[in-house]
Amino acid sequence: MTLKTTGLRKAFGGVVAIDGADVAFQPGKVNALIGPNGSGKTTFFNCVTGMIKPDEGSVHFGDRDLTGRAPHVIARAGVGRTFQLCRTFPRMTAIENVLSAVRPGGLLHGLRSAHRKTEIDRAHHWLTRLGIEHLAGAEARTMSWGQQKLLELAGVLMAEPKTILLDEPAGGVNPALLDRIGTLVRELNAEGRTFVIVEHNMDLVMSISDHIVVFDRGRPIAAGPPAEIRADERVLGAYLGV
Amino acid sequence: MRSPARRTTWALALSAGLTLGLAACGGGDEGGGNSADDPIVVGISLPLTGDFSEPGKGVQEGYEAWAKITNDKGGLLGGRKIELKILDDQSNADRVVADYEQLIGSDQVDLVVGPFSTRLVVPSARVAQEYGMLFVEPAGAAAEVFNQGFKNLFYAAPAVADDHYNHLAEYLLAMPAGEKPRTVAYAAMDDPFAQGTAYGLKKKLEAAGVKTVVDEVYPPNTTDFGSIAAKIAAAKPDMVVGGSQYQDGVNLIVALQQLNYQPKLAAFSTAPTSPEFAKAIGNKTEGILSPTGYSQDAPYESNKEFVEKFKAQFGKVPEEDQANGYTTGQVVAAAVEAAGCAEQGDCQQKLIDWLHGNTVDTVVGPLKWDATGKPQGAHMIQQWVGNDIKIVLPADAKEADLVYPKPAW
Amino acid sequence: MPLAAGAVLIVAIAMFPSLAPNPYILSSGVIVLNWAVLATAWNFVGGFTGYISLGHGALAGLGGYATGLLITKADLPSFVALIVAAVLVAALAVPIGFAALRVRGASFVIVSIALVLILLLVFQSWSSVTGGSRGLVVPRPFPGMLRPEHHRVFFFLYGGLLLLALATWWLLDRSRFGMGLKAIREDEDKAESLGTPTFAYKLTVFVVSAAFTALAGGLYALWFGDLDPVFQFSVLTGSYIVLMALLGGVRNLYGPVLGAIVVGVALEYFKVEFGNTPLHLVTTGLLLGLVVMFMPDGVIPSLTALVKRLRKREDSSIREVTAADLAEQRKREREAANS
Amino acid sequence: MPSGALLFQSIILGLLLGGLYALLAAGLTLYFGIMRVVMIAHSAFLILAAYLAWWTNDRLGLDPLLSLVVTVPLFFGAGVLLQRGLLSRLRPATLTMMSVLITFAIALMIEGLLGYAFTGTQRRIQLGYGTASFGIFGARVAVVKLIAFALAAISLVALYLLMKRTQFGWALRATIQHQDAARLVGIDTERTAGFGFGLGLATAAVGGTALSLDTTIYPSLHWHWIGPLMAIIVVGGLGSVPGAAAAALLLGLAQSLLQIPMGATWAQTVFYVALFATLAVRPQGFFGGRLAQRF
Repeated sequence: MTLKTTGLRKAFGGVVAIDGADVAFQPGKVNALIGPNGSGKTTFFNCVTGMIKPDEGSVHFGDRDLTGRAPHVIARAGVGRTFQLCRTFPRMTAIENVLSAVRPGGLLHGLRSAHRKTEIDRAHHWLTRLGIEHLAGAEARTMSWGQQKLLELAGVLMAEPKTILLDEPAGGVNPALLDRIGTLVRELNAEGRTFVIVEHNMDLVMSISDHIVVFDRGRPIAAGPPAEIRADERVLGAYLGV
Repeated sequence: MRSPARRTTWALALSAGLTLGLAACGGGDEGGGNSADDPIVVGISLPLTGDFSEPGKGVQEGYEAWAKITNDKGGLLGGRKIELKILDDQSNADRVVADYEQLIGSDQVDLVVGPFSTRLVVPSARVAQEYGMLFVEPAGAAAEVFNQGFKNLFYAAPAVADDHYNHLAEYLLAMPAGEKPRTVAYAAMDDPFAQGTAYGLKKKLEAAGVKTVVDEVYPPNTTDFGSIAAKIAAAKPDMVVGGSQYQDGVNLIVALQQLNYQPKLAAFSTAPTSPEFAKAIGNKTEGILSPTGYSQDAPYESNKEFVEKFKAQFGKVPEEDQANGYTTGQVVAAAVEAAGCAEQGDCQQKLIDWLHGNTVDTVVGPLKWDATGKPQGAHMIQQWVGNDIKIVLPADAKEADLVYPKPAW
Repeated sequence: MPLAAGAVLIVAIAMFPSLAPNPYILSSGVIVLNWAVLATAWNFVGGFTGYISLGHGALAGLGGYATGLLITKADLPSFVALIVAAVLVAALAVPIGFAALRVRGASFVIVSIALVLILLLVFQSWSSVTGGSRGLVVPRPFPGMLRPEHHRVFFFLYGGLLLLALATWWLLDRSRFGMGLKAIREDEDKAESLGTPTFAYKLTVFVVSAAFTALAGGLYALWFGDLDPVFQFSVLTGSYIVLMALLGGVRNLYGPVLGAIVVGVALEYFKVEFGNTPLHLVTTGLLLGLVVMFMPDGVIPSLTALVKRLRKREDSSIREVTAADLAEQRKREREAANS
Repeated sequence: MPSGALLFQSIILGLLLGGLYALLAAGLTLYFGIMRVVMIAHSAFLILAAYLAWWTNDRLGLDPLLSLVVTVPLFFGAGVLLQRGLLSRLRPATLTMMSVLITFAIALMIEGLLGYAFTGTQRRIQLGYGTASFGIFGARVAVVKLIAFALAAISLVALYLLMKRTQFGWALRATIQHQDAARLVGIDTERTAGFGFGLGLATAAVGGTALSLDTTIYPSLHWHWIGPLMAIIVVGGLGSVPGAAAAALLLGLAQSLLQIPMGATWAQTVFYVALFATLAVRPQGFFGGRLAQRF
């Protein structure tokens, strides 16, 4: 299923953050969204995931119109995301953090115990996969920045999204962890998950992405495989402010 | 999940300890025997702070005067002194119940007498009833006090609220058709007593065909009377009647004066009889009427003694609130002397039975009650003339003639 | 082990009436249990979602008035009226919650305080139905029963209600629904991005909380017998509840109960010892301020933390900042770097 | 149908009241704009100022207006202290909720201390000109009410000039609009925020004195003010001073006019109806505010 936007527009007062963005991400691939600071990448993410309502335009996931829907509806439709500054539930343990992402059914469904074995097993699976299983019983606020980033990703994965939006996965992490995140993304992608990554670290972007969209002043100015983008002068111009 | 478990155990251990602590504390004052030297402890809850603190303190002085005067004469039942135990209920119904609960259940007082204000009388009378105690009260004047089915309650004053203006109603209705006020505005606090006074008069005047042009009821905490006054002034009625306590009456009068409204007659309950009233409205008191159940100059036997000794004790003359408190004491004392006992238990029923069958002489005259505890009488009417408030009705008790129409204020 | 602790609580409730030396102490016990139920009911919203309501006193007052009016105007039997009243208040909580919970934080508190003030006005003004400032007399559920016995019966009724509320809390706490609610408390946006329908969850738990609060208020009406708008719809009730819950600890099943016992007993004790002075307000305010500033998690977690620290010092390096604080800090750093 | 004179009288009363509401709501809006704090204690300070004015008159025999000389600087200092000492120390993540509780606690303490110092008895300033009034097109305007309105109007104009014309005003508005951006252009936002709080509390000092001239006061009176004031700032759009002023005048007028058919108590519900309607229909307020959705 393709995640795409048509004519998306969002202004804050007089400042236009997104200005008629038409973007289509390639399903089954690792997509990257790059652009200079203030080019509207995070606002774009927020519009797509329902955190902010766009002024105009539409967001579709496959055939489904998700424009202006509540974030939880979009999440349940299969679009998961992480946050730029890494948000976990600080006073909940790692395992609880992951368990909260269980897709709840109706309200009655929600009255079931949160500690059913199948769910706990799944949660442990993701903690193990991300290498933080040993911290399962620790509260998130006692964990290091990198561990929290992995925990956040584990939570998103628990909800079994088809497309995952990562907002600066490399922000503030050390080189060793950076490698691990890169590998993880490729592995998870190989299992069939689509990724959309907003990132400033060009090494990471160029090494893991299949398709790159370049944003400038609230709209895409170029799109294509890494090699093509690297050669595009408009991209360079945008970054250098020419 | 080990640590929450420990926390929980902690919490429970602590709470269990506190529960037992609560059970243990306050268990000290068990009632003693009743030998001849033991004082008779009278438990009272009064609003010493809050909405009713002004009259509450007045009633307190009345009770204190009664205790002192009685003790100076040797106490009751051949030498037992009276000891007052007064709690402050903050004009709060929750507190007043807890207070009587404490007085009867924990402090084991021998007698209880009433608090101030009708709102507080009903809940506290119920506590007394459910403990089987006699309950004489100085301030539950509204009709609903007497239809709760209380068998232990007696109101120690000449008349219930609805009858306060009886003499005024008679006087007005007896006037020639041309002079009689034709239109009246009523504004009353949403309080059983205050509203009762105004509506008692309203009922009688309406029955006689006097038109009601404004009828406003405001909650006790109202502070802005501008709009009510505007409505009254715009309707230009011949007469304005305020069912007031104290401050609300003052505020309404000031607001009316700000609008320069000049009625032919203005009657307000309670407020005009307060010693601070004249100053509070800038001495523009001319002609204001007010009912009162008490006069310092009333010719009853015990009144002379009361006024004299009260002056000596407090350095001022007693007002209605003080007299009400004192009257309550007199009623209880009469019952105690007649029944020959004063303690919790069977004695209380003896006291109740005696009061139902007898008349008691007090500073407000002889009092007797019907089965519901309602007294059978009416209030006198006073009017501000010059810089003084004088009794003008009924004719046989008057100190001055009623001035009608009243001079401008 | 909440179950073992629950057993201790049951025993304590069962024993208390026979230990109480006089009816006054028993009546104080009823009052304290009333607070315990109210604080626990409050904690369904406050503890799970982190939304602080100062208006729960109004919901209790509403429960009390609804019970009283159903008995006097609709001639329902006392305890049927109590249940119907709770259902009605729960139904009314839906539109209230709809206005209050759509927006976050400040607006919720504003609405909760406004609820108290508007209900006070309505119940004072609408005197033809509510009795206005004259109050409403609720007929006794057990006519002719003497007062000490009456207290005993209600003590057990309150005890039962408290256990019911605690059991419900415990079940919710273990459910996926409860997990979602706690996620809302920690980070509402994040919870929503993980698929939690936050608004529906908040509204549901608010309704549950309102129902328990109304039951406590209704029981109070039956026990106390006289309702007066000024005291049924008092902001102070709500603030005592918040103080109790925060003091005991909102994240713990028994926190509010503990808080209610401490504050409730203290209130009664100071009243007996020093009478009823406005200094109660000062003390309440001071305590509330201190708890908010220094012990936002309540006494139980603070004590446990202290014990833990004394036990093993090596743990003391644990960071005491939340992810949100970290985020804030990082945001600052980032912006500083960008400038 | 009420008579024209009564209607006109009510409009005058409504405008006089609305002016006071506007001044007080401006203070509340300042706090909210500066750090998203709903200052529950605002009206408690209002009543405190009213008590100080009453005390000045009753105990010292001076004109209550003279109390302003003391209360305005005193309250300004208290506001700075409150912001610097308490509110700025709360964790940013829970600031909104916890600041409500803190200011609520302060309101309780002020109410309790007032009750302790002056008892719960209702008080009223007795002025020589308390019942004086003058006629204007058939309506009567009490002198004291006009003085109160003039105080509020002068303070509002002064506040407006301060915000628009002075350097401090610019800094304050920049801080309100974008704290981080303000910091980047060199504004000491911490200090500005403190002074902003002081300014807000100073409005309570002026308002309290104005209030005391013509109203009975008692310690728990502040609850009857905070409700309408909170409604005003929500309807006006949290954080917008002109919005709050417009909402204040409008709702004050509505209250006064509704008193004719509904009576004093029911008329007060207009504030809460407006509050609930605003939150249910248009949470960002009706006068161009911007923030309610997230706060």
